[in-house]
Amino acid sequence: MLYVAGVDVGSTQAKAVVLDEAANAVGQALLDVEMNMSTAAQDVFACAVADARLDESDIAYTVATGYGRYRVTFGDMQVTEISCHARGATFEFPNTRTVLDIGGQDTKAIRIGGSGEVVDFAMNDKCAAGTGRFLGAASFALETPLSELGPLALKATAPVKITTTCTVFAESEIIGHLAKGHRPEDVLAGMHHSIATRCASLVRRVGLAPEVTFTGGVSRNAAMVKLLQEVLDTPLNISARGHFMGAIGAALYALDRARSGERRVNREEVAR
Amino acid sequence: MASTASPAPTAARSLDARTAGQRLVNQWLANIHTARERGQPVAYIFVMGNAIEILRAFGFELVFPEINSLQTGVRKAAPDFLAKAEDFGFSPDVCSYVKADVGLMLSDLQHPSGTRMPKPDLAIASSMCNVYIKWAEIWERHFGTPAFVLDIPGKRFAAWQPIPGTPQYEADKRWVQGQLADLVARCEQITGTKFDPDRLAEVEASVNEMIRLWVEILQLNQRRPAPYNSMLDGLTYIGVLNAWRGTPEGVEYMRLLRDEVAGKVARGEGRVANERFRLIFSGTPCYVNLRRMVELFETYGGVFAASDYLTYAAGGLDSSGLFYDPSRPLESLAEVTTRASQLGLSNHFFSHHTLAQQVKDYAADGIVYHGIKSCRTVATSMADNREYVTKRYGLPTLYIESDLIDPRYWSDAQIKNRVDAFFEVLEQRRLVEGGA
Amino acid sequence: MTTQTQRLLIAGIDIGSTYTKTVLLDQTRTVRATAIRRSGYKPAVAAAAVFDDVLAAAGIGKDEVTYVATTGYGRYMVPFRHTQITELTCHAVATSYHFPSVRTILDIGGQDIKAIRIDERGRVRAFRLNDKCAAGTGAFLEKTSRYLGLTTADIGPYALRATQPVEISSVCAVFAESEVINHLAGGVTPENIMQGAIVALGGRAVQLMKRVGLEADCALAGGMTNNAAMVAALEGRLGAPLKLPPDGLGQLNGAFGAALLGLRRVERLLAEGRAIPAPSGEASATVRRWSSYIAPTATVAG
Amino acid sequence: MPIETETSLSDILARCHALTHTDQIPPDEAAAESAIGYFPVYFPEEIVHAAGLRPHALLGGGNRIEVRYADARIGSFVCSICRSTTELGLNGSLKGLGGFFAQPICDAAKHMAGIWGRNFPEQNPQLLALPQNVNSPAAARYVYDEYQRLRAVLAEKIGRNISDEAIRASVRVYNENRRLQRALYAIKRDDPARLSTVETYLLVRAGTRMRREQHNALLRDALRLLAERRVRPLDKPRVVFVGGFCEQPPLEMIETIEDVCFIVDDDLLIGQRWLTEDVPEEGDPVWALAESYVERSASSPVQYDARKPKEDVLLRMLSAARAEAAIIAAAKFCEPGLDDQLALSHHLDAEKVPYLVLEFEEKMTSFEQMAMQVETFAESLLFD
Ligand SMILES: Nc1ncnc2c1ncn2[C@@H]1O[C@H](COP(=O)(O)OP(=O)(O)O)[C@@H](O)[C@H]1O
Ligand SMILES: Nc1ncnc2c1ncn2[C@@H]1O[C@H](COP(=O)(O)OP(=O)(O)O)[C@@H](O)[C@H]1O
Ligand code: SF4
Ligand code: SF4
Ligand code: SF4
Repeated sequence: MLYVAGVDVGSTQAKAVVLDEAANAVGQALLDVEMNMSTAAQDVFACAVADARLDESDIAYTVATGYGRYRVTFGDMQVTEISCHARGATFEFPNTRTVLDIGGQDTKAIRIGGSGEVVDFAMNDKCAAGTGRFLGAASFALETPLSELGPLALKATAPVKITTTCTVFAESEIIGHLAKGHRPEDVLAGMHHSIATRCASLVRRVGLAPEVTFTGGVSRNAAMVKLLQEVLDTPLNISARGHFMGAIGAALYALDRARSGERRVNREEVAR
Repeated sequence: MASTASPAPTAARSLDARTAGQRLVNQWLANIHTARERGQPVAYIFVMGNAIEILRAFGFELVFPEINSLQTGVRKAAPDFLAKAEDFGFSPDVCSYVKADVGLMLSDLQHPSGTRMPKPDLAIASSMCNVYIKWAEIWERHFGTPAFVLDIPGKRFAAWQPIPGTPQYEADKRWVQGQLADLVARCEQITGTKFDPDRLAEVEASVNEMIRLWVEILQLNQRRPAPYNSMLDGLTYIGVLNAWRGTPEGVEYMRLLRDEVAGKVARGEGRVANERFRLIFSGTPCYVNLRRMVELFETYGGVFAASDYLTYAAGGLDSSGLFYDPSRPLESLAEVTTRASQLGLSNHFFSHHTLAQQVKDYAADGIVYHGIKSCRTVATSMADNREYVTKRYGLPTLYIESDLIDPRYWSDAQIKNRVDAFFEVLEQRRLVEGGA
Repeated sequence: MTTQTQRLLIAGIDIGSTYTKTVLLDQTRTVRATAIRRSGYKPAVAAAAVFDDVLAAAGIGKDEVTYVATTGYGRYMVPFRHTQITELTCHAVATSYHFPSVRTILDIGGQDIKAIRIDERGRVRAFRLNDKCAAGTGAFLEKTSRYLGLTTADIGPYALRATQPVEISSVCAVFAESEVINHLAGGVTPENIMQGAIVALGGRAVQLMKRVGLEADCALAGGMTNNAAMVAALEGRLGAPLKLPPDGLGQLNGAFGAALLGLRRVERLLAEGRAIPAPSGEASATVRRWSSYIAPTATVAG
Repeated sequence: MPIETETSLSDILARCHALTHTDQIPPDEAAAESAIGYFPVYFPEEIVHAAGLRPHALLGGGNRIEVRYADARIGSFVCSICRSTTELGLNGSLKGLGGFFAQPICDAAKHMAGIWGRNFPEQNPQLLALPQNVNSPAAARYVYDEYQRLRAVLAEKIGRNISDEAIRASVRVYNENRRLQRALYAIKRDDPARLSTVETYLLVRAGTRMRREQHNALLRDALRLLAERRVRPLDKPRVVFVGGFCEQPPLEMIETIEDVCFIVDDDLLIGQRWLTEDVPEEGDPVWALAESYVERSASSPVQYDARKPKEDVLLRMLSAARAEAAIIAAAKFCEPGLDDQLALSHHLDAEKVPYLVLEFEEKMTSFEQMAMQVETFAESLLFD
């Protein structure tokens, strides 16, 4: 049996997926990127392999992607997140024409052609406004785990207008609004809205075409999904594995290579 | 996949014309350096808008502030100059060419090229970029040299056809000619010499020849593989073309260059060893990271076959087959200047067509847009232009943003990421089209 | 009825974005007591709290305080204030009180940097604030230190141990974080990273000072005065020594200035034989705000 | 009686506010078709007015609209008025505009015409190429030719030509309008407590959303009521405000300044009173307009004029308004504004005139920091 792996070393979280010959996910793992990207990559890869009850030497080919892709010492090939998210999204939702990936530090809008090829893409520039970090700040300020931000925001009745775009200052603006007596859910809804609009304009930059698939860690955030659907005024495909989409795409590229006979170059080195 | 494409050697091949060009540039700088002591009048002038011919006719030494500024970038001295200007109070959002030039003024005009830039006796700002005018106002304040604003109206709307003879064309021509007359008067007063039409005619004849050769050189890059990279070699060529525009030396250089490029074409020599993708570059390059930028593309076998920048830098003459009629020097200068603006430089209504046309002419695979943060002339509607080009013509395009000379705006990781992805796009497209 | 001989106690309260600070001053311009707290969720509460702190420290009651002047971004949030003054004016007055020769003041706060140019009489002549971007504020350092597991107070001493500081190139405070991670991964010592951040911030600050037309002497005010490494970095950049408010008044500089101005006001009132007004806290202008007027027929697009 | 005065005044102002704070082309203007949109600064409205069409000054989206589409079309370092105007186009607010004109005031504005050309060709977007060189003897003739071009374009639109007499009539209407605006500014200057700058601004801006005849009537009413208005004097420093020539500062910003200062003169909507004297009402009216543009016009950072160094203009403004200080504002990313801001502040340094430098964006919504700066400024002027 042939196994391949995709490793997505993001700015905040590292994701890995192991696929079998038939492209079924047999193992996956998610770790926070702490200090060292290379080790994070190693660890998440190991966990995914373990999750698949395999040995690292069983992995025929590994493709690395994400912000830290060049740090994946054991990878056989690097592919950008853009291609990987596109690949993953079209694999899960074949009619995908637009992909929005909101990650921890960058946001990408990808336009996809008739045969699943990337035709255009846009990313946020050198400012972390409107990325997952914005929510990270909220989660810190409100002492609420990331996973509960969305559900809480959905309870909003009178969303607050967030004026700062700066991710760092977002924290204190939230505090300010709370001090003024606004309810946390309303403030959160405001945060989500400001991210949603920023990301929407990124999507429009590549031209919105249905179907739209929303990937990346923030796709796990229900409120963001709802808001984006409103702002873009189109339904979004959401996968339970949305956070892993980059890794899945990478694994699929790995599968291509493996099928075409390529084998990982430095197996024993990694086995060590 | 792109990432496995065997990288092509990126070392720039040296042309013999390069040595010639280098010599000319040095000589030009030397002339500028000594202009004052030789008592030669000095004019500051911008590359867009064609008053150069008159200045040549009056024997001015020409200083191109834009070239000075980009050279601070090329010579990695920009940060100091920019800092000087910002300490002086200029907002970081102001055109970085202006800031670099202000930095130069505040450095006693000591240019990193070793040249001591002379003060201007005359400063001409065409309206091709409105910042030129604000820039000239800065000189006015600093040097006390009154600005001469040359207002060159351009295309008024998409369908506008200002055919010679129509009232509208005549109005614009009359306007430009009137201002050129003012300029001639101003020059006579500054130099104390009478205007000599025959001299202008000579200059125009040389310009005609240079442009004819330049257009040939541009067209030679339509061949596959492209003999040179417009965003590297092309920039050197254009520098010489401007510095020596309207001179026998300039004509000589262009001829040498044309022959060399033609030779490469004949021998099938390409700029990159295995040319895999031909690209059109839109916008101004980032001079601080010029080689790096070109290298990012050439490692994937991508070469810039053409660029609209070369049109701006040639004063728009190449774009429209415009030539002077030396038998009516001043009038035809007015005509050509007006036409160059209408058909080449003030391209707000047709820049997208021009690019699409270049893609056809140069059999290009896509367009790379380089938005210049602090240059509204280049960057304001580039994204809209790109949107149109991608939608209407279905061309693959890449949009990257940095600055002309301000390294703070160059984020290598981000740009590499985009370039990597862009070539993945081009590769995928090939696969889909079953090509290559 | 108040008389010249009456003992005066003036409180200056600086409600900053990060810390709330207060100084209690008497008519001899002697500092009686000071207090600092984090501003936290509710600035108004923090203000009341530091006020109590300072009263307790001075061992006096509320009613013994003659006059309360507030400053800082929360200056309007204090109901028991007599007047409010901006922190720029306060820093100017306080600094020129300590050092009449100072012409340029730098205040690095939690969320903004302010460069102030003043004249010989301590009046603000020009000033510049950094844009709404955390890159180049105290927050930038706090994030970095948080990442290195340091407390704010550690920053200075820690960074002073740096041997070869790294360059932090990111424009964005958030991206700077991943840069920090990479450096750590690359085996760079935290000292060197911290110092790198400080140098980066220092550079931005000096740039701002130059933009108000830097004139000697220069002074540093605000919480950053507690950060020896930053002081050193700034002096290095400026190539000149920085004057720091004496007696640990650095972070209290704004509050001290507010108190000074409050005292001046009281002295004038007394000189003119006028009574000291009641706290004006709630009073606010009643001009019509067309900006908040909702036109019945207005249709908002978007 | 004064109470009634107040109420009727604020009725007028409320009407102005309603007209100017909607982004849709006023619905009552049944035929949007008749609205000829133009981008700042100045536009020869008389010619449009004479054609029976309505000049519609495009002044951006303020801080009310949410930019959804435009960010994807406009460079990241471009001013907000270009962004929001493009947004209003893309989000349909300007649908059916009968024409779109931009002028070469700056590089961003020139591109607006191109953006419109690509996206809304049906609005026949054009550049009205007003000259950057008004010092050439040939200038007036060129402006005249360009105005005649405009006249022809509009004539073609309405299917009949526009008579000299019609234009002369419009010139008369606009001359009165300019006189009335000057009267408003006189009150602001001589008795600032009587008329605030926000009020002046609303009154003037309303003129961009109605026929000039109506606006003249409105201004006459306002002036009458203002004369009766009861005012209590306030002690605030007198300042002039410059930097509002193109992108419009939010009302909140003006209010924030007026909380602590009297703005006794400004360049807000300067295009509305660009011609500083009456336009001759005899002879060729188009020539009269062209010649006035060259010979008797105001000043702004986007018009080079060797006869009017920006520094002198500001100093004259200060002394004419008996102001003790200046607020020199500039819109973020506005190259012309930012360049002049620096030149002016350096000059005022030399002249020892106190000034405050402010950078604004029409879309800004939080004013705490600005309030702090303005208060500090006022404090530095007031206390001794
Ligand atoms: N359980 C969760 N619920 C909602 N959002 C989450 C959750 N986990 C992570 N996120 C969001 O996803 C972001 C990280 O997404 P990711 O795609 O991994 O970014 P990157 O690839 O840049 O590390 C975090 O910043 C956070 O905002
Ligand atoms: N003990 C300390 N050591 C080093 N830095 C400090 C210390 N205390 C405060 N700071 C710095 O000063 C900043 C806050 O200073 P402060 O002037 O009180 O800010 P603000 O007035 O905006 O609340 C913090 O961001 C921190 O970086
Ligand atoms: S504004 Fe905030 S998020 Fe944006 S670059 Fe500055 S620090 Fe980073
Ligand atoms: S704005 Fe652009 S075109 Fe104009 S001077 Fe600056 S760099 Fe050149
Ligand atoms: S605000 Fe400035 S940059 Fe923007 S359009 Fe107006 S003049 Fe041009």
